[in-house]
Amino acid sequence: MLLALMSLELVHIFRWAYGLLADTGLPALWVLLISYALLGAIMFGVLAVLALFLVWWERKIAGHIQQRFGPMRNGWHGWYQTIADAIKLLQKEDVTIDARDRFIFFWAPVVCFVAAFLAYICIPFGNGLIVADLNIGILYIMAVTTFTIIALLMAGWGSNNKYALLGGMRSAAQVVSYEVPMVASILTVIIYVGSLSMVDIVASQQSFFTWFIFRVPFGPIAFLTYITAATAEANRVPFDIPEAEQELVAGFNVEYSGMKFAMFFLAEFLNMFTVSAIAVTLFFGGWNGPWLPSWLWFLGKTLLVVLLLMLFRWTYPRLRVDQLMEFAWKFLVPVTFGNLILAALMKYLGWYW
Amino acid sequence: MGLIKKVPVYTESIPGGALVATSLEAVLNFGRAKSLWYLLFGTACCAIELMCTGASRYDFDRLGMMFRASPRQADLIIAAGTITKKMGPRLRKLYDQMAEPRYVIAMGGCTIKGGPFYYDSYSVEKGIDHIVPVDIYVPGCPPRPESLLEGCLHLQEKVRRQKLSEWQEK
Amino acid sequence: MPELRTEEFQINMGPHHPSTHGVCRLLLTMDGEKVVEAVPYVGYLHRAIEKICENRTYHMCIPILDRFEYVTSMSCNYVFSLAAEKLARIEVPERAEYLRVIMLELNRIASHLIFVGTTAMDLGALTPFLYGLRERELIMDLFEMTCGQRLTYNYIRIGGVSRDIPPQFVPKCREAVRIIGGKLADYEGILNENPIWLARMKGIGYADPQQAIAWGVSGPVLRASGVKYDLRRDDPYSIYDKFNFDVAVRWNGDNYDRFLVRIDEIRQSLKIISQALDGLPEGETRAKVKARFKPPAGEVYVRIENSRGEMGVYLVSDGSEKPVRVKTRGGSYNQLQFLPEIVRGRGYLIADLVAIFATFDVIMPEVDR
Amino acid sequence: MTQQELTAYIQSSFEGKLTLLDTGRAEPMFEVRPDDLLEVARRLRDDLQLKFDYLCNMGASDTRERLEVVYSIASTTRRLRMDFKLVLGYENPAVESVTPVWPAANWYEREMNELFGIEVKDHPDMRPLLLPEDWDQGYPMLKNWDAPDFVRMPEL
Repeated sequence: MLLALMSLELVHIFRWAYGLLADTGLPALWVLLISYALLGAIMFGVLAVLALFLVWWERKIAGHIQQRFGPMRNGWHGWYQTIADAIKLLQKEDVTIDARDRFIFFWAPVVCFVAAFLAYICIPFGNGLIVADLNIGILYIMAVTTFTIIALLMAGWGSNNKYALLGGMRSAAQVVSYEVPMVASILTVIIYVGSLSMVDIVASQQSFFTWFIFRVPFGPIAFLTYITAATAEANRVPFDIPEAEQELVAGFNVEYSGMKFAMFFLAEFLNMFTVSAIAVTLFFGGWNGPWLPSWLWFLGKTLLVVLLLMLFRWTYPRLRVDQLMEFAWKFLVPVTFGNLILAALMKYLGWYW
Repeated sequence: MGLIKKVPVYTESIPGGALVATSLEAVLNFGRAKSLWYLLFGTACCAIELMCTGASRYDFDRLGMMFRASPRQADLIIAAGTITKKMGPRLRKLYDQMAEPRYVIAMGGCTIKGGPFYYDSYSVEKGIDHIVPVDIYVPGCPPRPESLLEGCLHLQEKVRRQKLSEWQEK
Repeated sequence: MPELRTEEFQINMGPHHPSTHGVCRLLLTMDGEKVVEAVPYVGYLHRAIEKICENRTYHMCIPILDRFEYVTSMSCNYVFSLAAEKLARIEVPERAEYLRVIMLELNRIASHLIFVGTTAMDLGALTPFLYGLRERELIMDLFEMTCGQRLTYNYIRIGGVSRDIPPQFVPKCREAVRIIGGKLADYEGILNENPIWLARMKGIGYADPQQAIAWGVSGPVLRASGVKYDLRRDDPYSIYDKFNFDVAVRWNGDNYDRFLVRIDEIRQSLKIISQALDGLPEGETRAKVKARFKPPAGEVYVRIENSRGEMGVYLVSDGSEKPVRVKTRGGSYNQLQFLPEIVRGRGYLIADLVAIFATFDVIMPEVDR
Repeated sequence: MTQQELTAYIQSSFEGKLTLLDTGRAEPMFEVRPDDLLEVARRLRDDLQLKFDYLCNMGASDTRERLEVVYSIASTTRRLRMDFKLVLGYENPAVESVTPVWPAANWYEREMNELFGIEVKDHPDMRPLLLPEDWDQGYPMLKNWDAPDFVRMPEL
């Protein structure tokens, strides 16, 4: 069913649902709402399965890097391990400490989860497989992914725990200071594409050599700075100081258990997928690819970038807070802006292909 | 969540509800059994064996057991190593902070009955079952990683046989 | 703009914390992220080993002292047996001395491998932890082959060793030495040149040599601050003078050097083991010691070089079969005492404190006994 | 500088203060009177010949007739090692703190005070170290004190 669905273009589903409901005499607003709700449900299903797959895949990759097997006993190579985790987390008692900040404590995981989902509205999974092709696509994604800072701060403050507070403060400082190089490295791509819409970005990288990563010299530099800033956005090692297990016990999610913790857990993996999806759309030509269906190309490339992020996690130690800030402001920002100027200059002088 | 506890009461009342309850029970027990996240808690020599069991040769992750640093997210506490009188109340506080379906494995002789050496020591708790309710006792000083793994498998068996109704008091 | 009122707050790196190996509670007064003062509270693993030993015969004390320092428990057995032998003037046969040296050095390597693993884990790199324990399993097999236990061996007894090594021990030991020697390059590859590792370790936690000696710090922590003081050389015991090995010394006393000193020590221990394996003589492995061992009255303080510094036992006997007093001294005791001196007033962040605590390699049974 | 030379040198330079005990063993064991402990300790550390700057071990021991406090010291530069002890009675034993000379003695003295009840005068911060905070059952390491569930091992 999933494969058949994927080959259909999401826009067709929307028009089919709209046409079906239009003649039933419901007011126009309701029809719109229901059809969009249908699209949202499909997207939620796809992403939930994807998040479960990513959690399982990370534990298997970690296992094999560390010369052990990772989950094995639950199904062939433990494929339904994450489903078991999810069922268990469903049953956990919802431990709520009474000294908490009631409203903030409750809504923090929701904000984090919603922020992770909002970014998927204008990510082109395939040819036409895009929920809404906003003409300010990449700008919208950047705006939405910064919601996670608010969620982490709320979690840090709400759980009335010193470790969580430290974790929250650190994450706010980190994500804000890595937002600047990330946006700057994205700008270098936008100069050449001329439009913010994701579909146009993908359209401008039709053939293999027009992929943005091959536009030496600013392409690769932009990709490297983007990936570094992206690992910091997704709170992955070596930038995972908000939930540094060794220092802050469990960082901001120290007081969360059960489904609330599951939301943070899945949001982290979805952030990782979003960040690599953007990397693929910008630098590796989105869903362009010769023989295979478009969405398969996109999924393959994104999983490769996700693999790269996972390799970071299991090989690098963690940076200290001030070194992390120093690295961002003293190294990454100058490099990205220099690269931006270089790209603009080359565009002006016409030395690009 | 609290909701789960009320489910058996309603399902039994509707006709054929017992079948639903037992199948639901099987699914819930399966979920709990297959993903026991253990707390990073080790006091003495057994903690080194716990580390070796978590390492690459005998691997906890195969059973789906991942270590968690905060007691909130852990649902299994492996009391590895001697619990002294000074550490007793701390162990109790840790146990209270864990979320409800929680289990305890008493690993090593010291946590079972004060161990082979400290029976006449003035500062060692003779066994932790009067501090926290213990599910599985793994004897040995320190127990080999294989026996700890066997203890975990027994715990998974015990979790799978739990009844939802009995589960409410736990 | 009125000066912002900042307040120091106290945080409990309590008895249960992922990066305190075992149960040590550090009460940190923090100014934001900076640690102003770290006060250790210990005693969570105080099992009264010394009081128990007064109610046991000499042979029964050895397994109790195994648990005194469970990461290198061979050296605990050895130090007690050495003290008892000195009191009763027992001559240990040659082969037993060689076997003891081999076991002690293997145990030192196992302890340093755990150190490499836990230090890397405390700084966020989880993989070297698994690699370190993978190598350690090789040594565990060797110990299991000879004394049947993986962690607390009860192998070195008064007068020699409990039983001879099985025939396949020597080839397997040579192979383990070869593999571990090769794998050290792996750790250095992952960790030594890693810029993040260098940034986190270099220049942090400087231990001034004079102050370290005054506070009784010994072992790799002292040698990393440039004091060439190794009991195997300076207060020679057993047959260490037969082997040529050099003392691993580094000069600028920071976290990075404490890490490198231990890697060098692993290399030196490998050298000693291969020399000991070559020169292993034949002969019986234990002197004649009566089961009701009654040493003559007297007292002795004996000390050896353990992986965490100087380990000593002060033994008093009054001619009966139970010791009157067994005062044990471990390396971590003084290092934990010395930790607040390093951290006070240097504005280290909590991440640095975790790194310093890891490179001090403090384990709690030595402190709490 | 071998053990014999060390013993001879100490006897000559500390004639009144450090008396040699004949334990008939390799390591020399000296005895010092409680009141000139600090002065002897300072001289041991600062004497150019000896330079005992490293306190290996310090602990009390209850030998049923008397209470002893034993100091084992070593010199990192001169490769020397020496022990000396201090004899105290059972009623309110007190000893000066040697932390000014060897700061390493800090925790040893706290532990000794807690387990043996030997009062240590002008110690920097005398707090209980090992026993639980609410411990009020006397000093456990003394020979006459027995744990509630104490099982005496039968004589062989």
